[in-house]
Amino acid sequence: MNFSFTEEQQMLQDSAARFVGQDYSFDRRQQDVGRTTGFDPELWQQFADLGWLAVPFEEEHGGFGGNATDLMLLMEQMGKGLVAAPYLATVLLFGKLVEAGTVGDLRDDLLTRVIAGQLQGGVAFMERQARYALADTSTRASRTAAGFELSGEKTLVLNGPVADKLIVSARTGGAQQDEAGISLFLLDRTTPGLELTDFRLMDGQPVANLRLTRVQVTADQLVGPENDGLALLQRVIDEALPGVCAEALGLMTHLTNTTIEYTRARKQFGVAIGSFQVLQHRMVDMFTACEEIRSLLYRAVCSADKPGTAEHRRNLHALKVLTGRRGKRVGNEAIQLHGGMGITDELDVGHYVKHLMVLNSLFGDADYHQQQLATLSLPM
Amino acid sequence: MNFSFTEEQQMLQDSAARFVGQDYSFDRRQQDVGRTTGFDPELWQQFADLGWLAVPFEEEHGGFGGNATDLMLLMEQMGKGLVAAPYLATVLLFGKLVEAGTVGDLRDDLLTRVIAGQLQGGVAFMERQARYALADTSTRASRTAAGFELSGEKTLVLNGPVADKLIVSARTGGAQQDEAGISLFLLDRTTPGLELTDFRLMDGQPVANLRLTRVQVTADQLVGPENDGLALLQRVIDEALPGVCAEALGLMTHLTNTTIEYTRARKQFGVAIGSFQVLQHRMVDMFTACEEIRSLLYRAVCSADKPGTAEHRRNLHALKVLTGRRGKRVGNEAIQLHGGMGITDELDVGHYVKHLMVLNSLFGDADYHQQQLATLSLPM
Amino acid sequence: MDTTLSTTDLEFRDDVRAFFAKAAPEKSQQLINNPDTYKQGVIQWQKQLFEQGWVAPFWPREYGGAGWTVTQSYIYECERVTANAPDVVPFGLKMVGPVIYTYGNDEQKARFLPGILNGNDWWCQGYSEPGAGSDLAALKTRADRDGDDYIVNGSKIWTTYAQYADWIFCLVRTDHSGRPQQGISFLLIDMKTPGITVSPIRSINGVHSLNEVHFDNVRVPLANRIGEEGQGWTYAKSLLAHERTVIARVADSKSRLDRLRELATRELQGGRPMIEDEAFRARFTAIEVDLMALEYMELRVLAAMANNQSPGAESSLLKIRGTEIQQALHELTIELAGVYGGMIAGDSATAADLGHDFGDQARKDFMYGRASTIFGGSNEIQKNIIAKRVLGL
Amino acid sequence: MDTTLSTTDLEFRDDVRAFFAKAAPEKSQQLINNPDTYKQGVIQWQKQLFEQGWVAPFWPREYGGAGWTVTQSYIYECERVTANAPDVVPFGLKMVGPVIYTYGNDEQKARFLPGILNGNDWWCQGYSEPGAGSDLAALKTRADRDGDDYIVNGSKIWTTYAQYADWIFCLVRTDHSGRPQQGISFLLIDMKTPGITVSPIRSINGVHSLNEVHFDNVRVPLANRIGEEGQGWTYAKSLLAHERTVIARVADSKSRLDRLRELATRELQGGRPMIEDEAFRARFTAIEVDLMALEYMELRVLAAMANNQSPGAESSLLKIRGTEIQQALHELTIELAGVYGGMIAGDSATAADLGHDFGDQARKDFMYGRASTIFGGSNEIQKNIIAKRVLGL
Repeated sequence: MNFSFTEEQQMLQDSAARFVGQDYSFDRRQQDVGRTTGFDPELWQQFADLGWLAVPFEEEHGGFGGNATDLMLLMEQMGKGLVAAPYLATVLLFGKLVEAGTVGDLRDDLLTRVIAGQLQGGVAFMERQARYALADTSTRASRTAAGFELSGEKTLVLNGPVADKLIVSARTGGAQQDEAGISLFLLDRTTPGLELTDFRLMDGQPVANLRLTRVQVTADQLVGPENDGLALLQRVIDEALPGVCAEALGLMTHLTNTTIEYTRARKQFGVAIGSFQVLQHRMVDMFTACEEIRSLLYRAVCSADKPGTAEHRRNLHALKVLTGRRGKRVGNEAIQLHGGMGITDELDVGHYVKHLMVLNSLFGDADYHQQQLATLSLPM
Repeated sequence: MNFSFTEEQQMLQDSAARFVGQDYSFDRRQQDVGRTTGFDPELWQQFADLGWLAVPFEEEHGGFGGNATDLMLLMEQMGKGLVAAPYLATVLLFGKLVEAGTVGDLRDDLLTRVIAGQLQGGVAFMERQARYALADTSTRASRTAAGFELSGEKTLVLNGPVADKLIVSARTGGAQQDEAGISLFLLDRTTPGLELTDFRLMDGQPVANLRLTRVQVTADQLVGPENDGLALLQRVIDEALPGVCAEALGLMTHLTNTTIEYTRARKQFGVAIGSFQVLQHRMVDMFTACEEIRSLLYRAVCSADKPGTAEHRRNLHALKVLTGRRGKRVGNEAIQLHGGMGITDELDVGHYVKHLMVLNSLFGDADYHQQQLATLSLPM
Repeated sequence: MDTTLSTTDLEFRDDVRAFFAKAAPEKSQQLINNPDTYKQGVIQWQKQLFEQGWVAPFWPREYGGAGWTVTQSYIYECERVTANAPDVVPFGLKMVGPVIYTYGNDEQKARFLPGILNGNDWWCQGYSEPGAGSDLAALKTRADRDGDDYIVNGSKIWTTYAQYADWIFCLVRTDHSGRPQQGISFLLIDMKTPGITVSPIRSINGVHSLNEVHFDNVRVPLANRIGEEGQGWTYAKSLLAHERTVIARVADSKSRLDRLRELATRELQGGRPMIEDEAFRARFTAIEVDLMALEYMELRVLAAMANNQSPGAESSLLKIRGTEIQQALHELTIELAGVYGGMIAGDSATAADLGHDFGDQARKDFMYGRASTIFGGSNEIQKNIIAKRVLGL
Repeated sequence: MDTTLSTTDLEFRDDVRAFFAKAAPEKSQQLINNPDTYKQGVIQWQKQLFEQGWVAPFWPREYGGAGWTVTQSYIYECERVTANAPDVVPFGLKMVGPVIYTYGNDEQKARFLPGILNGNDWWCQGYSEPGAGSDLAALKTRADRDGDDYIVNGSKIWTTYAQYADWIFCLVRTDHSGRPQQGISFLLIDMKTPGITVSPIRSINGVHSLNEVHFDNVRVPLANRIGEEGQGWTYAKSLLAHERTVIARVADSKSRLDRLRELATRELQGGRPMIEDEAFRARFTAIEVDLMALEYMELRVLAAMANNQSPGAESSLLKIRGTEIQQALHELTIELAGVYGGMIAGDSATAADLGHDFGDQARKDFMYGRASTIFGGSNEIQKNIIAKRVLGL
């Protein structure tokens, strides 16, 4: 039983904390997210130089060989600073899919460029009608002489408007809801027949809907085994989840701290509003929520060396459930306790809340994961 | 739109309030419920003399001809005083089933005695495996030359240990879960083959389990139509529900008021604990809960002239859901805010809570009724 | 105890339906939905109501009220929501109007009430101040006498639609001695008076509806003061209870609940409509039950008001539960939209083009809806009020 | 960061399992379940643990501790619950014992520690007083010097199992000047001393475990005072954090959750087991998630304590969440039992005779469980502590 960090992990955490605390003001974040890209390319280069883009990749692939703990430490700081950067899309989803699903020169080339900060990626796995059901895939990839022809629509591709390369899930077999029969394909954003519609999520990050009209791909654009892409996708999402929740924890921690500070300073009826017992107890609940999420995060990180086991899956579901539930409450309370100021665009509170809400909706919300947990915990 | 009471209703409420406020102390209640019968027969006689036992019966049957409003007013006061009396079992369930399901001399005789306070009744509709599913009936009534032969077990018969007459539901047809095929039979408690096991619920009220071993009944012991007893039973329960919830509201109101009084008097850290904002807001929630229940009660009473309609059923389900949910919270808070005193047997608080919990479990708890409501509100 | 509609009521309902059928409120509603044509839509609809004589049903008949019973008001509100007709903007008709006809002098009534009724004057409310929030009595905006005028200096905040307003009704401090609640006066100020500037506040839903209003040596005639000097707090307080009753918005929430049900029949997950999802069903019915209770809680308060009982602290209950239910509805709607609940439909593409027709609106509603538990006296303040005035704590 | 068990840990787990297999704790547990043989069962089990050297694992080795690591304690606790083995009664081993070996003198250690360990002395806790409740510092029981003795007068309340106790450890006021926290001393009092009377308090679950203890001129030697006169509050406080850690009862709640799952597979409704009921599933998994978080919250606190960091205010978190989860489990269990959740299995019939084998126990647990958020410093007090000490409010 050991919840301490190695010296290297401590250093990673410190460097991320230093960056967030010293170099990354809220004003800068707002400026960055306001760019067409949704982030500052120079900042991305700085992340590459700091080695952060290498964290989750194997050393043999030029990575840092980091584990779930490393990722947790880095992502929590990203959350604290509300950092606008496509780390989830390019590194955790696209990069990790490339690492797990491609081989040889292709893999080496792509990963080298991802780690160097020279390639942006995106993964198109959502569809309009699917909501959170990952298997629900209607985009079709039909066999052709040269490979496959893809037609259909994908939605809400994180980093989509910026991604140079996209990995797209499409059905090579099976019915629309089947787990089997899904394959992943690597596409260039300039592929003929691929049409993107850009828009933004409320936290400012750019996303894209994809329309694929008879897009021609060759067999070597397959990522992972044909028909078994879902398992690969699920594995990569599972690996990303603790990172996503660590980022959410960072957001929640900031919201809690800033609320405590605000209520200590803000006077009403002649006293600091932080002296009102009702508000105190509610801030205790916010603090408790952060401690609970941290506990479940440690729990999931500790079982991350047993991927795909029922134990680890339970831990991931529980983490996502509670992060969703408590995150919602912490966000709402942060706004409420800031009073009128809480609903202004000027203060950082609303922006933290919006990013938190987006994170909590990704990969299934609390209700969804609770039902998934129930299938494991309460077999019928 | 009219939420006022007639002069007669006002008088009924006043007389009940006077009785509870002046003649019925908590000590007396404890004494009464401690008797073998679970109530004081003299008190029952007094209720008869006051005309309360006649309230829900038609005037042509010797009753008061009261409607849902009358019942609500009476039952709320019963709740406020935590009155120990088998009003639900003998009057609202047994009496009303007799009124609706029997005819002629039998009905006149039974109702006269119920109204005069000279007959105690009970209705055996629950079975061990059924939980809240009213249709789930395994007790069988097989046709014989002379009528029927009943075998099986019924549980948790309110007032069972005291009831002179029992109405028992048994299956004359259909499968165990079918709504059709259930019939009701009127039995004497001394019927051969009928065996009772007495015990108590936590609020002190006596109940009985029944074992029926080849109990012989004649066709004229049928209450209501053969095979269609469930509809009759459901109708009588529906009529009783607002009364049950009004009693629960009376209990909740007392718990709220006594908690407010206690926290005003009780000093800690040098001040009345009622001055702590956290406790104040929680008592506001208790008060709000009572107002919400009263609102749903009025709603259900206002639609009681449309029995069996979707509108009225929705109102009943909603009432039972919220009474269950808020009742639980009010009960728990009343204990919590009384501190150590709240968990002593000496104070009335725990006894109000226990009766409230029993009421909320009768005829389906909050979860059950919410699911029933969902089938009406969200047709699939 | 009954809620059966009388023949008169049923006739009234037919009248209301006929009016809505003729008035085509959806046209105004469309204008209102677009920030650029919002004001135009509001005024257009108000003028239609005014012509019908229904713009201020609660006002006394002598000032233009309709003399409706509680039941009729309830019927109107239900039909209004069913017809997707706009509600009137409350600042003139529900807030300052009643203060003027109750506490104003004849000249003030003659001068201000017509413009409130016919929609020519747009009003806004100047209560909250930077740094005062729900602690209204701590207000600092001062009005110092100078001959027949006051000179007003200070700032008001969270002023909804001040950018459209012709007039603002303000609480100002005319005396600095005594308890904070004393020495406050109620002034009506022409927004065109020199020295007034309006700064927009952008909300977290991206919309500009709130403002800060600054007063720099603004000259206001004494004749624009309502009632006695120093009694403004009393006038404002009598108004707040009504405001809170308005805030419960039962009919609107009922309509949202219906809409939510409909959305859930067509929003799918894994091939099944979300209306079959048990978590959704549980959350939906929990809100439904709360709303069913709130509806009758409101009717009970309205019935009491019809019997000339003051809504008093009960209105705080309506405000608390009403806003909590609104937020629960916003929350369930945005979560039904899944990741689309976070989408922003920008200028280039409409929501439908992006494949989702309610995510963007759900987000806006959710975000702006956070304000409902904060403004109008935060829900925490409402609970303090109930604890003190109703429970005697 | 890992929770993988080392070879040593796995060997330890085998040892624990072997011990439980041999010690047959279920025999003691049966005695404990019956109020008439409760004390006998507790002592019997404690003596077995004592002989094994595991009765006070957290104590320093020199006083009889086992020197377990945090992981080992966690393993033991998991195995204990799996084996349905009783927990030790905390008053001697977890409460007064650590105070005596930390603050007591050598004579006191020699005199009291053996009896605590081997189970010969039953201790009870004299902190709360009628009228003081969670406000411990307001205590009024006084100890006045008389030669080499104190004369103790006053009353203690909510004293668990005082009816069985040989000794009571008490906070008493030895000085009435100064702040309330000052002038309090920590006394060990023989329950056989003349002037002590114990009055039972019947709880709402119908069981007698609580008492009021009255002191009428009770003579206590100065030698029975722990540490300095007037420093009792300091000693007691250092203890409270540990007590709160104990109160989280994670392993016990895990076992209850497992039991609840099993009950739900055989409790039917309309022919279907309740484990298929969606409302049950939602409530069950909500508790499960909370408990999964609590478990690691506790492990984090224990790990910090193993690194010689004080549990401090974090222990308040464990107390709050632990007791809330316990109550949620009680609530779901009693509600699973339906109307049977309200049943009392009297003397004449056992629960099973009445057709239901967990309703009666569910009721008792629910009722007595209400105390967990009240005693040990109410949860409201815990939140005050966190607000002040952790959040700096």
